[in-house]
Amino acid sequence: MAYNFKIMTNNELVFEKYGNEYEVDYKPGTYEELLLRVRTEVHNGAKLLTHPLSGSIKPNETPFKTVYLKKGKGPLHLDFDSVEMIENAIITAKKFKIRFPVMPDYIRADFALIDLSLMESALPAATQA
Amino acid sequence: MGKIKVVHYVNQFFAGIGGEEKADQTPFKQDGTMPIGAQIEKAMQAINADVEIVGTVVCGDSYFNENLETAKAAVLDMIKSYEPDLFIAGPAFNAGRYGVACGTITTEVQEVLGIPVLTGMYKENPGADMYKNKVYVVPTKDSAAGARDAIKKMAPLAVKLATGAEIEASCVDNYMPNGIRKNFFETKRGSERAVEMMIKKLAGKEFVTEFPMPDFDRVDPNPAVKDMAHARVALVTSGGVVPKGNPDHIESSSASKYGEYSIAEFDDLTSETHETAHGGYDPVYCNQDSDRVLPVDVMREFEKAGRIGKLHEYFYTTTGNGTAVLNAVAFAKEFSQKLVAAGVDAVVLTST
Amino acid sequence: MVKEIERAGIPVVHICTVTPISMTVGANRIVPAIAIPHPLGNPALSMEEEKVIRRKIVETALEALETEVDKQTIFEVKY
Amino acid sequence: MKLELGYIKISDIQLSNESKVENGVLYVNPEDIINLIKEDENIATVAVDVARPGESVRITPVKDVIEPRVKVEGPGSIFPGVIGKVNRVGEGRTHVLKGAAVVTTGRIVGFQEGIIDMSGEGAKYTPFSQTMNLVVTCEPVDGLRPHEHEKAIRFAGLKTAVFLGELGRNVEPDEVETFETLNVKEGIEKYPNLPRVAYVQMLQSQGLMHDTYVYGVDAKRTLSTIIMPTEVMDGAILSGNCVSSCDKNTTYHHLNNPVIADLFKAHGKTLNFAGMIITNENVYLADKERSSDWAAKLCQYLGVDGAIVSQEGFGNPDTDLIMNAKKIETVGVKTVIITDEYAGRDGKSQSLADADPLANAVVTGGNANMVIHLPKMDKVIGHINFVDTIAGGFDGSLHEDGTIEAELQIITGATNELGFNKLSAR
Repeated sequence: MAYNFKIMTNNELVFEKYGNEYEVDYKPGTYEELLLRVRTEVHNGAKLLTHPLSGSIKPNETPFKTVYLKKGKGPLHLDFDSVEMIENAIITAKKFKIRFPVMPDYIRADFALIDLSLMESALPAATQA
Repeated sequence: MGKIKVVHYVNQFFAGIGGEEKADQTPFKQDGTMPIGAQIEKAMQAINADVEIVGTVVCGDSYFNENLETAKAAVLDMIKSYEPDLFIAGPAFNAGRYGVACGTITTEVQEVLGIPVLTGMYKENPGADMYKNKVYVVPTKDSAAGARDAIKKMAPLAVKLATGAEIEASCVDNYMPNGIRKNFFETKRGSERAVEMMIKKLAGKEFVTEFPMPDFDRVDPNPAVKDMAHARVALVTSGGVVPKGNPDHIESSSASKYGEYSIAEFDDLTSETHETAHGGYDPVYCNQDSDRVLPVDVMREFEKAGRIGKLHEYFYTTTGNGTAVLNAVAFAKEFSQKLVAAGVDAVVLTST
Repeated sequence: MVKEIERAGIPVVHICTVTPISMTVGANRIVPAIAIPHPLGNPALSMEEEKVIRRKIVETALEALETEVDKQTIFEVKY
Repeated sequence: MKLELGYIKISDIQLSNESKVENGVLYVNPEDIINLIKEDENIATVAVDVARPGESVRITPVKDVIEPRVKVEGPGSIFPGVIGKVNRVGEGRTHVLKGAAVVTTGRIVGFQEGIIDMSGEGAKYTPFSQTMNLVVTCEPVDGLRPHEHEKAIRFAGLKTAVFLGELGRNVEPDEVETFETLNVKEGIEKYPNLPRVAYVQMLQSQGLMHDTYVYGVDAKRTLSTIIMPTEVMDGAILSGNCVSSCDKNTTYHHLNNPVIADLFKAHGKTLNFAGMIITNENVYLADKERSSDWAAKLCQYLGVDGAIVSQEGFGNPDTDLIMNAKKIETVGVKTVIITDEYAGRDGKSQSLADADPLANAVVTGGNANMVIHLPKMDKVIGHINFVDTIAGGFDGSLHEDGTIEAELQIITGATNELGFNKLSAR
C-alpha cells in the first residue's frame, strides 16, 4: 500500500527495521547533515509531518535523527510553516557544538534505539493519515 | 590599588557653556570634573574611594554629529591623553543628538582604546536603540530632573566596570537589556512570579515579561511610489552577493560588515563577475548566476523599457540569517542614509 | 534590515522565501520568492524560462511598491 | 473535591535494622528496600545510600526523584493505575514525608542525564540538594532491553517511595494544609468577581525515556483533558522522562507542582483557581495541532479569564508551547507561559526554537547553556564516568581531579519549566 509519507533518516536501525515497508531515505551522516537534507526537500515543496527537533536529547548529543515528510508539488508550492520550522531547527542545532564525534558503540546503539522509538511513536498517526 | 582614572564626556549644556545656541562648540578637554561629573564622582567614591574623574572632554552636539569623523578623532585623542581605566559619557536623558554622540563615542572608545565604557539615556532616545547592544546604557528618566536617579544607577555599574567585577543580568546591574541572556536568582520562584504576572495582565496593569519575544516592533509602511517610471530604485540583499573573489572578505554568516558595490556597467551578473559569500545555504546556484539572488538583469531590462526611472548605481549586500541580526540593523541604518542622500525612491530587498 | 530602510522613509519590498520570518522581522510589503538557495530563479528550468519567472517576481515587487498598504501584506506572484 | 495534605517533617534519614518514622527521623532498613525491589527479576543488584544536604556527595546519573506519600483517608492510593489500583484519588487525606526524597540512579543507557551535588556550586542549582535523599542504585540483569530496563528502574523508585510513605501512615503530621477545587458552578457562585484562572500543563510524551503517565496511561495516546489539581498531589501524574535533566519534570516535581501550589495560595484572594488542563507534546505535528486546539477549546469552554501554561523538555516543545499560547490567546483567554532558554554559552543565541508576538508574558527558568564548574565530591553514588556523555557535559568535562566543567543542563531540575526554582535570566 503506498503511503503519502516518506521517512528521512541517518539512523541505520530505522532503515533496517522499516526500509522495505515504507519509503525510507537513509543516508549516514551527522544530525545537522540530515537537517540540511530535510531542508532541501522542504524547499522543493515537501511538508514536514514530524518536528525536526523531536526528542529532548540535544542535537550535539545524539548522532541520529529521523523525520517524516509528505512529498510536495515542487518548489513553487512551498509549505511556509515547514520552511520556518526547519530553518529554526537548523539555527537551534547550530547552537550546540558537536561534542561526541567519537562514541563507544554501545552508547551509539542506545541513541539509535531511542531515535527509533521516537520515530515509532509517530508511525501509527502517519500510517492512518 | 592605585587611583582608578576615569574620563567623562559631556556636551555644551552640561559643560555650562550654553544650550542649542552653543551646540557647535568644538571639542576641548579640561582637567577635573564638570558639575554633573562631580556628582558622579562623589557617588562612585562612596563605593570605591580610589575612583577619580581625572578629566572631562566637552563637545557640542551639532559639531559632533555634523563632523563625525573629525570630532570622533579629536575627542578620542583628548580621552587617550588621560590614559583612563574607564570612560563615561552623559547621561544624555532624552536629548537625541547628545544620546547618539554618547553612544558613538563610547563604542569608539571601547573598540579603539579597549577600556570599559558606560553611558546613560532615556529608553526612547534614538541613541538607545542604536547602541544598547554595543555598550552598557543605563536607562534614565526623560529629563535632567532625573539626574540623581541616573547617577545612583550609573555609579555602581561604573565602579564594577572599572574594577573588572563580573557584570550580572541587566535588571540586577541596571542597564538596558542588550540581547545577552544572563542567569541570576530571583527572590521568588518562577510559579509565584507567573501568578503575579497573570494577575497584573488580567487587571490590565503593566507587567514586565522576563523574556521578550524576538523584535516584533512594527514600522509603519511608507506611502507607495507614485511614478515608478521616473523613480530611482536600489537593490539590497542579505544573500551575500559580492563581486568575484569577495574583495572585502564579507563573512559567510551574520557578517560584521556590509558591501557597497557599483553595478553601473553591469546588465547581467555572471559566474565570472559575481558570487555569494553566504555560507548558510547551497551557494552553487548563486555562483552560477547571481541574478538568482540579486535580479540585476531584469531590473536593467525594466530600466531600459522605462518601467522604472533608474536602477541605482550602488547595491548593498551582507549575509544574515532568518532572525534579526544586530549588525544588519546597524548596517541598514547606515546605508539607508546613503540611499536617502542619493535620492533613492524605493528599495527592492532580496534575502535567502 | 527591511525595517531600518522603511524607517529611513524609503518604501521597501522584501522578496524572501521564509515569509513568516519576514513577517516577524517586520516587512510591510512581502513577495514570496522561489527558494532559499535561489530566491529569484529555478535551476531546474532553462535560463530563458528562469528569466520569465524572475521578471514576474520583480514585476510583482514593483507593483507592491506602487500599492498603498497599511499593514504587512504578501503580494502573491502569479506564475 | 477536597484533600488534606499532612506534612510529617523529616529532619534526617538513618539506615538501621528497622524501617520506621520516629521524631522526624526516617529509619530505613536497607534489606527492606533491597528485597522489595528484587521482587522484579529484571533487577540484578540494588544498593541503598543516604545523601544529606551539605555532604560532599554527588549522585549521577539521576533517573527520577520521588517524594514518599501515603493516602490515609479517601479512595485510591498513591500512583493510581501504576502502583495502586486504578481508582480516583485526590480526596480525603494524604500524609507526606516532607523533606525526604527517593532518588533512583544506575546505568540505563550509555549516555545519561542528571547530577545532584549535595554541596558546592552544583547544590545551588538543584532543589534536591536540600532534601534528605534515600538513593537507590539499581543494576539490571544482563541483556535487558532499554525499554524494560527503564521501566524496571522507574518501578523500583515508585515502589520504594510507596513503601517509605507507608511508614508515615499512623504518624501525626506536624502541619496540615487543605486544598479544595470547586466545580465550575460552585466556583463562580462562591467567587463571583474574582478572575478565573486555569493551569494548562504540557506533559512530555515523545517515546522511550520521554514519557509521562497519567493514571498509568502513556500521555502521548491521550487527547487534552481536565484533571483535578488534588489528583496530581496523590501521584496521578508520574515521570517516565529521564532526558534533558535540567528541564524534565521528575515525579517529585509533579507531586509538588509549584504552579498548582501558588495558584491555590492566591485562590479565593486575588483569583479563582478554576481548574487544570493537561495536554501532551507529541512528535507528530498534526498531534501538536490537535492537542493545542483541544487545550484552547477547554479553556474557552471553562470560560476562564486567564491560563498559566508550563512546558517540559527541549526543542520541539517550544512549538507546542507557542501553539498553546497563540490559540489560547486567540480564544480571548490571557496567557502567561513558563519556559527555560537555550541561549548558547555566551547567552547571545535565539533562546527558543519558536516565537509569536501573542506570547507577550513569559517567565523564564534561566539559560541552560550557561557553563558551570563543579568541585570534586568525596563520594559519588551511581556512575561517574558517564558524565562525559551527559547532556551539557563535553569531552574532558570530567577532569582527572574529579572536577566537572559542563553546561547547567546537566543539573537535575536546574532550569525547571514549572517555575519550581528561583533561577531566572534577563
